[in-house]
Amino acid sequence: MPYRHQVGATTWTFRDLKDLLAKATPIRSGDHLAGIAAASAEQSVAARMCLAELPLKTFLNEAVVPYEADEVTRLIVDTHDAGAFAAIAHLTVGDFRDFLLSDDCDARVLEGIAGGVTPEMAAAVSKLMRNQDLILVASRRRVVTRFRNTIGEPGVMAVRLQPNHPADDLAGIAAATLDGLLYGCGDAVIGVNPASDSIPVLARISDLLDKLIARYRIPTQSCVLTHVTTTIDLIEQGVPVDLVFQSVAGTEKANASFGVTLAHLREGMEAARALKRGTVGDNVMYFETGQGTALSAGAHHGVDQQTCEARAYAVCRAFEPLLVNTVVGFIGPEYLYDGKQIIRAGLEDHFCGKLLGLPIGCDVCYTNHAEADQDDMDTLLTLLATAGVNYVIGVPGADDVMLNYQSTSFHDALYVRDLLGLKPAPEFATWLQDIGITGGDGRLLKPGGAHPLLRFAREVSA
Amino acid sequence: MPYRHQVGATTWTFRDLKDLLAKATPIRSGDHLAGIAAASAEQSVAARMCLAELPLKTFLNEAVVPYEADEVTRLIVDTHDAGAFAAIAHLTVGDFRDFLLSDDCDARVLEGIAGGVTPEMAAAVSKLMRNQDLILVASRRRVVTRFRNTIGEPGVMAVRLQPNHPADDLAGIAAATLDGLLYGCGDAVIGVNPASDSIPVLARISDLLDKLIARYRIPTQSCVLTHVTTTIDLIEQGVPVDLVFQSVAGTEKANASFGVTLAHLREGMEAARALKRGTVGDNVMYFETGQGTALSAGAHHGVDQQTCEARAYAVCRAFEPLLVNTVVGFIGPEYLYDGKQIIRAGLEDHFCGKLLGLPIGCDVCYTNHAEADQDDMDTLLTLLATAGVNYVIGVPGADDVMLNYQSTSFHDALYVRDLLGLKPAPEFATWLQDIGITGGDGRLLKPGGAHPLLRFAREVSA
Amino acid sequence: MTADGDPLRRLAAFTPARIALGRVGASLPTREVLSFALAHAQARDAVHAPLDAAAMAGQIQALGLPTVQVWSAAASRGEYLRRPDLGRRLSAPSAEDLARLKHPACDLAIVVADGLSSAAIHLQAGPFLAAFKRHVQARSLRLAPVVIAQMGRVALGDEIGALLNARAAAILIGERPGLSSPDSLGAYLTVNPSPGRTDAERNCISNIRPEGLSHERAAFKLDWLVGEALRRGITGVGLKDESDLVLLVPPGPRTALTDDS
Amino acid sequence: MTADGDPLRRLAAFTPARIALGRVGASLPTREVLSFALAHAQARDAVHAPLDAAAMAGQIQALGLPTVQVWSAAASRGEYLRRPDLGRRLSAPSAEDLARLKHPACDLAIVVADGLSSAAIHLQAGPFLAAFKRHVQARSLRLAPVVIAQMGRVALGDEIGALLNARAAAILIGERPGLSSPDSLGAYLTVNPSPGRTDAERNCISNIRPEGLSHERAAFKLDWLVGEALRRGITGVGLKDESDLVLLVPPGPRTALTDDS
Ligand code: B12
Ligand code: B12
Repeated sequence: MPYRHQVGATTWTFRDLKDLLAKATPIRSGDHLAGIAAASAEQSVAARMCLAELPLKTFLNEAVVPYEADEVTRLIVDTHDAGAFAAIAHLTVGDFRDFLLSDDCDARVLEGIAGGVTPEMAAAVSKLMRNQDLILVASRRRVVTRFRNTIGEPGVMAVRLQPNHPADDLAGIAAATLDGLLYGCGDAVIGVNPASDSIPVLARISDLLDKLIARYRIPTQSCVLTHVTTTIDLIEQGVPVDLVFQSVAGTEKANASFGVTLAHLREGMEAARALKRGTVGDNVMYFETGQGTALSAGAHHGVDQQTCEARAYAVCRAFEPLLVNTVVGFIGPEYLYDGKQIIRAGLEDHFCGKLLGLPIGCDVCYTNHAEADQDDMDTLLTLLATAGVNYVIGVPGADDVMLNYQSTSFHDALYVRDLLGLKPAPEFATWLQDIGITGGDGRLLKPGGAHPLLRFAREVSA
Repeated sequence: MPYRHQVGATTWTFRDLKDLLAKATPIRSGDHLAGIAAASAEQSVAARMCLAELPLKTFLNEAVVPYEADEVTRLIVDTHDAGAFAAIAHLTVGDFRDFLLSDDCDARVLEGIAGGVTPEMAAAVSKLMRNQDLILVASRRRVVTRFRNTIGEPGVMAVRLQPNHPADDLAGIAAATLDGLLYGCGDAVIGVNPASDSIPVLARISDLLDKLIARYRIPTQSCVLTHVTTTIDLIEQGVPVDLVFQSVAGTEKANASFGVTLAHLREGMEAARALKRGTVGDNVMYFETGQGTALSAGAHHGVDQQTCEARAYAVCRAFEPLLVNTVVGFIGPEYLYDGKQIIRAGLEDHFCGKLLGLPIGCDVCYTNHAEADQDDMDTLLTLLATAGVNYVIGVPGADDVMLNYQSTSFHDALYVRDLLGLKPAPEFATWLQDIGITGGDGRLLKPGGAHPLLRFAREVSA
Repeated sequence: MTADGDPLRRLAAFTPARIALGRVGASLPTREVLSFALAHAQARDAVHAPLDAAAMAGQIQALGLPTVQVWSAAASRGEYLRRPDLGRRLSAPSAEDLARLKHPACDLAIVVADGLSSAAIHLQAGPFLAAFKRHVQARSLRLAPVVIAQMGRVALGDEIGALLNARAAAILIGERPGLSSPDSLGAYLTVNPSPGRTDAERNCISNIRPEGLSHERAAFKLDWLVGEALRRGITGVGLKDESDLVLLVPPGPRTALTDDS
Repeated sequence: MTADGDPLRRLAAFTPARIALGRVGASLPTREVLSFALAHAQARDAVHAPLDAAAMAGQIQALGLPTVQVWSAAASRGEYLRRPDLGRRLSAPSAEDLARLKHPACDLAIVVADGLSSAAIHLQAGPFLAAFKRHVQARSLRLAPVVIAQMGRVALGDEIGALLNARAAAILIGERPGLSSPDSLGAYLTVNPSPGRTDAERNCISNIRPEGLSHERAAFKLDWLVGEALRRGITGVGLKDESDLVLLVPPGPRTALTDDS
């Protein structure tokens, strides 16, 4: 059904809901690449005005990707919580923005509506919001998850320790892990992207992390970020697996290009839960997403990349993840051109994730072919921290020597925790003090050369 | 004296200190316009490496604008506090950055060294810093000033209320002022830029603000932002003047193009102090600065615009101002091209101002010919607030209908106070509660239509 | 609170500023966010709109004033925006054109330049000059032909005034377009114009447009300034605008403010 | 704490990652900030460096492998970066060139494509192919001529493999340049290549370079995967890399980790 909006003397027409959404989106190189972006600033404003007047109910009647053709749409529609939706069912998208920003819309209200918000509604309202709106609303919503510690409480910002090595060398991985732990990082997860896809190699990495965590009783979890089907194989072979990782996207076809279905994900979740390795909770899934993945797989169905991204969150939330990570500048400038687009996308993703009820963190990052630099990362990191992001990434020196991109470093995490008084996950914070990494005030001690982790370091390098 | 630095096989040469500073600066359209910018990213890094090894003492021996030719240089050199400098005299510029970021460098240390830091040292070290460094160091430094209230204490972010009108219409100015007060803005100053330069018009505006402040006993100050010489005329004619305003720049020649000298500024300061209108302090000066002004006046002497800007701060600090405002995106894209450059420049200016001991605020703003939008403003506003900026601007709806540019709005100020728990100046906060604008929690009440300010509104519009 | 409930709603008539917008929590209502975005999209287009020099020449000639066309040294609108230095100098052919006129000594050179808003020139320059012409006649000023300049900055008037042998130069220029004021005209007056004059040596009349300073009042002010400038030989910070003192009806508020009480 | 005092300094030898950098307060020391900035400036240049196709052809022919040159549909490096879709298709002339070869059915088409790092191709493709050639001979694989592709993406191998009538296609491609790893090679293997294959239908061998996976090991892995792919007729998520199981010396740590104790 076409949508129309008049601005001055011009009447703008939008072919259907997905066209309207695409035209209303802030500038994004990926939408230009897909040929669906607004042709002028004025057209984009007209689309936003038109969108603002659209009843939220519309999204329940018009799917951007057909129900019959797409299991993600089916998931969204079939699990929609009409009871939760009741509180907002009378609103237009524009009213919904006003509702979200109003003083009455506190943490409890946001939690209450989450199940009634579809990804497309979240994407739509985000398109009407300025950066400050995305930050303010998100800051009021906390999503708490647990495995061996508690992530997401107010005042907490966790860090994924990402100790990748280009040859999956165990000593190298251990060295980077210790470096990160000594900076107070690693409470979200110690998660290795293996360069290799080889089962024996993956098993060894899992073993290494398991030993480290067990030996020092670190209240955290490990993950080897390989394909979900490979992780299932690992579990079957008795390898110690804490979390099951998978990259997901917002359409069935895009997930197919990743070699995954919802059934695979459920199988992975069940396999990991059966191990009962969590101590304080059983959120066992770790997902990564990012604007542009569906388009990059030619599987976006003409839907703009930000809406596709929000749909990926519907996939995530069905599996009660411990962590969801938008790897916002990871793929490259084809999808997010420069620092400005990366910053905006990071804030949108975080907002949409929170609105939908996800424990969302962000890989604040860029590649060397994008128009961005560390200043942009500092900016996005700081903004996300004020918005209450669940966790960020810690890579040694912000330079991932295997994935070839720049993320945030252990130092960056320290900086933003210092600036805003944010703390690690409580169990991990206690451990850091007990083992002598931080002092009574929670700040890093100068390492003396005597504490147990250094012993591990000495053994590994022996 | 030329400076050299070797990177790999290449030896880079920099003609003199100002050339080195210009090449070390992050990309800025103004420096390109001036023909002094680095030609490649690698040259810029080489310059930064070279600068990092330069002893701070160098800046005491080599002036970027000759002492004989420039009263700003003379001011800098003649008022340099060797005692305060002693603590950092042994450092290079690179060490100075490390020193500033170290855990020991707290508020007291920063206050202690301020008089020993020259603007060129501040500019130099800022060029080695990432956005996060600029934020973190600035956040530790508070500069407190007073006239009828106390601005700059920790946890406080004040707002200049800017109720400009294109015809200097008194009712229009009053209406915008009331609007701002009802949003809790106006503690930094109620400051009108008059469209006109006409003495009678300026006198009427001063009278209006004086009456409003006196009648409601508002613990704040007013200012009519006209030329200092005109303000002196107004004072002589008995017009009630709280603060003396002037735009200043970093070289004598640039100031001359503004029609001002240090002597004028002293005269203005003394005239205002003689009125003894302050109740809790006698900081009577209000300065505005901004990267690009010296270049725009053809008076930059080949010095990069950020260093020129820091030199303007030396002018400011000599007159114990209540407020210093870097109007960071105000002039246009010739000097700061896009949101990224504006954000970076805003953080640099705030950092340099604080390092030099100024009560610095920021007009977070852009013009319609620049590549920027409200999202960039939200970003810079939020970052500056985490960095502890003394105050920001509040213009109705962020749209200045006289100066023709977009700044921050009353709503923006509310947003960032809400997000980060920042409060108005304490005396003003008390007044807001007493008069029924805010409630016991410091948050805005829904106005009932009964409180006294509305009476004023009714009279003005009668 | 919505805008409609805003107690200041009635006051909004007194100013074009965006007051009484209402709020949702701490934030602007959606309606205002969108109308702001639209204004921004439109203002950005305004910056790039070219001057219709032929139409302007027609308008001005219709007032009985001869015109000359010149270009600054900027080659394109893009270059003009990035290189203000070029907008302050005449292109070589234009400088020659003016020199070739060998214009005899005169009192005032008027320059009409696009600046940052061609719309301001299209809408305000004609009516303003119509009003100003009456003062020219009253004062018997000797005028140079009106110079229509494309891609000009304020200081371009200095070179033009000098080439036309004028005792003073007044440049009417498009002020940068605001969100709600895309068509505001500025007038800058410089005595003894010549390249190298600084802004401290000029006077400025700003915000000339119906919502700001009316064409009549602006013309009155410029006339007063021109009179003083030619009499005392100065413009700039040394010359304070006291024109309002000579007006019979004082300017200022349409409404009186009651005294403290 | 400076880097020199960092207790992890000695461990830094075990990884090219930037560990043991030390800190000043919460922050990176100046030295590290600057060396990072330099690496970034250099990496940005690397992205834009063009492939030296002639030199590559020479290197590969010297191994006794014939070569063909093709271009993707991207017209320039700038367009290539913005339009990945064009990098996945052959330009019309190149597609014709390959079709005109009417290449008889063969086992494997090898493609060497610049991708995001020409440096990776310049440095790794030659030694890798030298190592891989021994496996080709051992397995008596029938090869198509090696295709050298400019401005190619991974999926370009699908079209090339189909046009060359190959049962599988292996594309060696420059991975995006990292700050400390500007020259890393990736190899992607797809059985029954034809336009429209998804990434789920390929296998990947990544980080081929001396600091990552050695040329020898990588060649060994590719050979194993090619063998399985041709035997079982699948690549992608259905085919798990178990090549390390057949190695006599197990891969992995240069150092043993002691058990809990
Ligand atoms: C960018 C990237 C991605 C992007 C690709 C999107 C895009 N448009 O570029 C995203 C984030 C979507 C992605 C997803 C995955 N990736 Co990936 N990815 C990379 C990365 C960082 C760079 C690749 C590159 O530079 N390619 C060169 C350019 C020129 O190629 P391109 O044509 O522009 O891009 C194509 C390839 O990148 C390809 N691709 C990307 N990842 C993978 C993974 C596999 C197994 C395959 C077959 C293809 C593939 O997809 C792109 C589109 O066709 C590499 C690490 C590295 N150092 O190379 C890892 C890497 C290749 N990916 C890896 C993995 C495991 C995955 C996932 C399987 C993770 C998961 N569990 O879901 C998924 C799914 C991949 C799939 N089947 O589609 C591993 C592969 C390990 C191995 N030896 O098999 C690597 C080495 C990193 C790692 N260790 O995690 N990835
Ligand atoms: C931009 C601007 C500035 C910039 C100019 C730098 C630049 N490169 O553009 C800065 C910040 C430096 C500035 C400074 C001042 N400005 Co101013 N400025 C403006 C503004 C917002 C826009 C001007 C514009 O669009 N020009 C058009 C373009 C095409 O011209 P341009 O050649 O690119 O730029 C030149 C002019 O802008 C000129 N200029 C700018 N301001 C002033 C002020 C005076 C009195 C003069 C003679 C010239 C002048 O300087 C620029 C370089 O030559 C106007 C408001 C408006 N709505 O116009 C106020 C305005 C013109 N400025 C004003 C004032 C008072 C000043 C100051 C005197 C303030 C002070 N107390 O120091 C100073 C000093 C000016 C001087 N003598 O040099 C007043 C003038 C009031 C009046 N009727 O006389 C205005 C109307 C705003 C206001 N009410 O505060 N200004």
